[in-house]
Amino acid sequence: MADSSIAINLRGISKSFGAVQANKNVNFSVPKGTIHGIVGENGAGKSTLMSILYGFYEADSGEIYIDGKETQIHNSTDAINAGIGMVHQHFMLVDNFTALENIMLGAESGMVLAKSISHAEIELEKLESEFGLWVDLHAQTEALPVGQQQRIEILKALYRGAKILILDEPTGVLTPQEADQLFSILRSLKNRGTTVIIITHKLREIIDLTDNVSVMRQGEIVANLKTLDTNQEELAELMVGRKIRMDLNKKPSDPKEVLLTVKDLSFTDNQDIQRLDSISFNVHAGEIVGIAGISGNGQSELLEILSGMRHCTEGQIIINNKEISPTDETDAQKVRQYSVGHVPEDRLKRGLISAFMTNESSILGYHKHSKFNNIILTNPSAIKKHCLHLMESFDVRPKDPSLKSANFSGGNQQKLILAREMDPKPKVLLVGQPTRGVDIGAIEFIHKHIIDMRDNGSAVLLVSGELDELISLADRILVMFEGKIVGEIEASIADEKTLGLMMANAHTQESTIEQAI
Amino acid sequence: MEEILTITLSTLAATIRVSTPLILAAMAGIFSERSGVIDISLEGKLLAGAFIAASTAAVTGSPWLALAAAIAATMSLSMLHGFATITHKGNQVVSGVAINIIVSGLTVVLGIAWFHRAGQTPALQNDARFMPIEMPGVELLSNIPILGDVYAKLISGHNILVYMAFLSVFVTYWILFKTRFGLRLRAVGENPSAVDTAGISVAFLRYRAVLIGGILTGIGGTYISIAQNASFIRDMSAGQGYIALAAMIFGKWKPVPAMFACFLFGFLDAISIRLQGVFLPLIGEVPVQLIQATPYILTVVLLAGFAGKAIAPKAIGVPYVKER
Amino acid sequence: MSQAKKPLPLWADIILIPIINILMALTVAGIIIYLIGENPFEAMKIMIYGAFGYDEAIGYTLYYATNFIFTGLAVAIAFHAALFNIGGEGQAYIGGLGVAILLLALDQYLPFWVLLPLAILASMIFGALWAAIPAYLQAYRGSHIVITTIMFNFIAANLMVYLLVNVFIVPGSMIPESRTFADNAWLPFMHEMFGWVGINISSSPLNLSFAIAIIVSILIWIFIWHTRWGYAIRAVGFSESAAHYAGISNKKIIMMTMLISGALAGMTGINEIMGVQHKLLLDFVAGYGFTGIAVALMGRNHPVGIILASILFGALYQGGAELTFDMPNISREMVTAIQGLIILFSGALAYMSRPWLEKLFGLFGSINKKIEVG
Amino acid sequence: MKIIKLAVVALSATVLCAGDFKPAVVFDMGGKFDKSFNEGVYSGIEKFKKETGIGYKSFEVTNATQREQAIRKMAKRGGNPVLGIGFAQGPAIDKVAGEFPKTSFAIIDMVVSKPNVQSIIFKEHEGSFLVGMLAVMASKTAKVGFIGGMDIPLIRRFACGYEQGAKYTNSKIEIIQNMTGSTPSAWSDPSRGGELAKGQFDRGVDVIFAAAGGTGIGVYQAAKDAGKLAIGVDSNQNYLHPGTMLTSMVKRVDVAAYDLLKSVQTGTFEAGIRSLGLAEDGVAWALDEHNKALITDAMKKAVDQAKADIISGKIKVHDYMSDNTCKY
Repeated sequence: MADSSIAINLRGISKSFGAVQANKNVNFSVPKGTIHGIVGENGAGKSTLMSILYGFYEADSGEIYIDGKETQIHNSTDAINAGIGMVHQHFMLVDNFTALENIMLGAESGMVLAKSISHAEIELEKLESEFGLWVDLHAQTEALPVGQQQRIEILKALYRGAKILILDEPTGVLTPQEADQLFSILRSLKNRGTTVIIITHKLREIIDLTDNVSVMRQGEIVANLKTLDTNQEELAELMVGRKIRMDLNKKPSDPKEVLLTVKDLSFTDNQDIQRLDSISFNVHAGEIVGIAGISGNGQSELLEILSGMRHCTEGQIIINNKEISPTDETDAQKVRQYSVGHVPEDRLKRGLISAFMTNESSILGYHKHSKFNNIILTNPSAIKKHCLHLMESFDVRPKDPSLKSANFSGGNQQKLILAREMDPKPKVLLVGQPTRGVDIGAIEFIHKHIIDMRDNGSAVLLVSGELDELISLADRILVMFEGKIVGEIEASIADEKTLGLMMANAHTQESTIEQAI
Repeated sequence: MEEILTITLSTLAATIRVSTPLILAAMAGIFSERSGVIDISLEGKLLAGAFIAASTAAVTGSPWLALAAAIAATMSLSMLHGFATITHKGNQVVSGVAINIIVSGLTVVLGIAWFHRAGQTPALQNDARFMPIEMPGVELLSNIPILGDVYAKLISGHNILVYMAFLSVFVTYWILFKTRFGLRLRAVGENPSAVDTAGISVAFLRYRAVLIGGILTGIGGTYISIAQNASFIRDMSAGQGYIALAAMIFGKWKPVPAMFACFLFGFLDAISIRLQGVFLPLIGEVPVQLIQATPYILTVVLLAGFAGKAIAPKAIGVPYVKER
Repeated sequence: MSQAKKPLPLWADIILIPIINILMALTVAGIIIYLIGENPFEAMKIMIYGAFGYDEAIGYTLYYATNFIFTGLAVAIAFHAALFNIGGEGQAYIGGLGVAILLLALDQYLPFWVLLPLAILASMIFGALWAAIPAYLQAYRGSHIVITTIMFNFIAANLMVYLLVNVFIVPGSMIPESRTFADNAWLPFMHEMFGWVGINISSSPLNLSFAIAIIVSILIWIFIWHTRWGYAIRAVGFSESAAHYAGISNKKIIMMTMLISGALAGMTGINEIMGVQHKLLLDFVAGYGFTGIAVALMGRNHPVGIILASILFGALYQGGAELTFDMPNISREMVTAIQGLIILFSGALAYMSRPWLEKLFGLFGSINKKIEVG
Repeated sequence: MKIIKLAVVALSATVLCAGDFKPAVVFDMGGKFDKSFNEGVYSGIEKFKKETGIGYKSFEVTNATQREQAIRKMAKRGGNPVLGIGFAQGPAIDKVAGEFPKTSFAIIDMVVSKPNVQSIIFKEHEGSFLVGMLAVMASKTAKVGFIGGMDIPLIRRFACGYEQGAKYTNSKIEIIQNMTGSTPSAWSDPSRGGELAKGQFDRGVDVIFAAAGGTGIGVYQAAKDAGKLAIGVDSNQNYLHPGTMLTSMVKRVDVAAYDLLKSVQTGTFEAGIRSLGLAEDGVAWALDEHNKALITDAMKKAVDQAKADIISGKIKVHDYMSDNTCKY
């Protein structure tokens, strides 16, 4: 089995976290000097698998062969020694270090820094020019744009002599131009013999870049394919496990009166970075307006401002004929009183409180409502009744209001949040990433309910990173770039390619996406 | 003129004496907190060090053995703190508070059991203590006005632990900013994941940082009981660990500024001794309590951001758990 | 395939683990006592008798417990909002100052039943005010509340010394203490109240404030778990970002929680100043604020747990004082050390026993399953 | 025979009383090994124990509430007499003495007016006068120092007597006075004591009288380190640093405690105030082998003369506590 032309061979890798089995008996191999893609939905186990390969987690069982040799990887040191480098989805950088210090960290050449620094400078000079990975080595890391930070991560791996480079969702924060640059770097790495593994859920990237591709679903590898032999449709089906019907049997929209108006909305955060730049749009009753954009272009801030979680710097928001800003000191509770529902982007951090019993989570944001309170005390039976009602109407399982919120699956948590926010029949519904990390069955269910809201006369604003979701759910799509709305397109005529181009705002310079979250 | 010089010099010399344990403890705090571990237990470690040093000196008569024993004791406390907060990911503040309380009780309990003197240790002879060292050339320089006095009273005439405290500041600076260990230490206090993925053990790094803190507080405790004084008295650290913590924050987690903060606080203490009952023009009698509270008030003011922002290491206080 | 870990049953989590933690602390304490050359079991017996053996002892135990209930609740409510109020010591001190100022000013003019609510209010207001500054700095300036409350303990100590030495001291007195309040400003002692209904019990410092402490505990329980404000506090405590999403202002919650926390700590002044000492004096808080941390940790931040933990600590204090009568080798500081050990084991090392308990339960679980299958 | 029998009965009656005799001592915060006040009492009752073989119960107070608790507990457990050390126990003795009218109580350094309480107070100003004289005679710089514990009338009384004695010897003498602090911790803060002493030495002082409990240890240590002189207080502290300790202003608390126990044992206990000065040998200056070398004959002679004059009333030493001023 000592086939040294195979850089990586994983056999029977399994890993579980508590009751969740993240990887089930995973087998695949990557030939040397190739680019290997791993695709799969959120929660399919891609990141866990790569973290095992990198020694961040230890597998419960299974073997890892590197260059044909069985290798024990208990921690990152083992992985680094085996020639593996990894660029994590969230960069592993020390913000207040210089780029150079970050690269050196853990790979210093001696006890005293001065020597290490001069050594590293020479080495990095070489690497930079060899691969076109230019980075200002003496700049403070946090001051650098994300694209540059990513390069630091790649340099970190190369500086440690990585022969195998793993990248976890590297393009999520990049513009297509930046992504293209990254890809050309990866190709030149490949040409010099480096093996590259790239995790992504963007099928186009797989087709463009990789030699081979593995598809993961629910912790298992469901297919290992040559990229040339496959196409996006097939991959998508493999990912999801069945033919996907993009068609939701959606009736054409019937927009009525304007329920949400946003006028010249601007927002500058406390680091003096302009996140939103005079945004204006309307959402009508009976209409779903989608917001597309590469993450970090102001979509999150827009949702937070509309829902009252943040204050805008300038501009006007009119919800259901009531102006709520900018002078009005408002908060999320007040905005809810204007008949606004808000499904937050981050379910676990925001949508509910994992440590709460579910009946408590089921009134989050509505806890002051007179329905749930007597004069001083809360009304536990009313709360429980409400929770059961929500669970009933959205088929949340198990139907146990006293169970801790954390003990529900992602899909059921999301259903509970949707139920909570939709139940008061809000005039305006703000929805962020409704299906992120949610299993397929729940996705359809959720989509159906969002459309029902529209059909019942609500104005829905949908922010999603999944372009197919936007195209299938929304009636109109607004595209955001650098805090501005740079385009609008009818969903019926939109496709991923056009949207992708609009999101990249193709005619602008790449370097301007700075400080994206 | 003569008298003003004398009083100034004596106040400054007192400042140095009073600042010494603060400096040692503040450096200990810097190591620990730069690695991301909050160390409220500086106070307890100073006290434990003081007790063990005085006890050992009383039994063996050797100040050096006393120093070694004190360091061993404070390092064990550091291990305990590490065991609770690094291995078991317990709350760092709670662990620190617990150590402080345990030590303040146990030193008295053991003191009574060992020496039957209500928690005090027997008074030490001079050869069991660290005594002031006369630097060479005091005689020679004594004829030079001012400079001679400054040399004799400020620079010379302290015990060796005082000089060790000053040395510790520069060693801390050098380790923190000029060595590989320091680079990693600072990194683990900012972003432990970055350190972990770089193939360095977060736990081992933090343990080492906390243990260095143990060494330094051991020296500080030894100073309090067998150099500054000649026996252990219950609760003799008297809040100096907390003042050191305040000084460390005041110095923004940097060795040299922290040292100056210790000087400032030490000076305030020295001056409060001398200002007692003195009427100042315009102000009248300054309440000693106000001067004594000044370090705490200054720290609060600084923390409130009214005197430049003190930015703590980012990962401070958070046990490192691999995210899932 | 690794076996998925099962969560512990609830009873193990809220009863078994705390008991194991206390036992570990007591074991370590026992070893220390043994090392000093005394018999730990004998010591235990003396302590238990000294704390519960006769009515005066129980009085003292409950008197100490009263203080711990107040400071324990203060720490606990802050914990619920994920705040660590380490400043109970200072807040209790200043709360006592509030009581004393009020009583010194009005004891000549007002009857007891008017003074009592006013004094309670004064203790709460003063305690709350002392917590307000660290709270404000945490909420609006991001200063670390642990550090600021520690600093405020020291500032309070210095302030009180200044006031007692320069303002409240009785001229010509040796002791920095205020004058003693008039009788009508004294809380009735428990032995007096029992005396009114004809029951004779020994005199002890136990007074009406114990009843006040129990009532306050119930009110706090209701407040935390059965009002919308308690809901908001817990929401912030568990997840600041979710609370923010829900429209709960983190800043307001910090302020509200810390004010309540300070007020609770301040009420210690009712027991000590109005109930026992009847004058303002130095250091009457005597570490009760710090003990509150141990009490809250051990009582799992729940009023019932806090009352039980307070009684345990009251017993430790009283039994410990008793111990020093009979075992001169053991000093009262042993109790301090035990207190520290309890904070260590039920706070910082709270879950040390958890992994092997889980294994143990897993074992039992699998045995049960096998039996079922069989 | 009958008469003898009666006598035996009468005797046994006193013996029975003596059977009730269970001395109990409550030390204050400084603890019984404070090298000073509490320790003086300790050595007095230890001496009594050695001589009579009668043991005693003792307790060291560590917080304010415990004073009353400890005294009551002692009384309850049959302690008789119950001796409280230090003025801070005054209120507690006052209260508990009322509850146990049959028990004899005593307090040192404070007056408690109860029919079963003996208040033992000392004329510290008289002793301080003498050591003030000695200080001036030993001083080469004509500057002497005083370091007190807490700034309270009792300590002012020491200071005032000391000042008067110093001026009596040399009216131009300069006296520098410091108080350690204003809280009870001022009695046990040797670091601060040492710093205060160093501060005084820097200002030219070469003899310091410390009336500061455990804090004094730091003062004496500093004097020794600086090669200056110091005067001890309460107990005879000359032995601490021979050659440094000029003398000690001894308060014979040991004798007072011993006498008290003796008086209760023999049934001669009397309530009321016992005021002990030079005449009663309640206060004195210590001369022993440790400080012989420091005291010249001239010094001894002058001090002995002054002592006689004070006892005879020729010299009036002002008691600060009589009017809270130091005018003499």
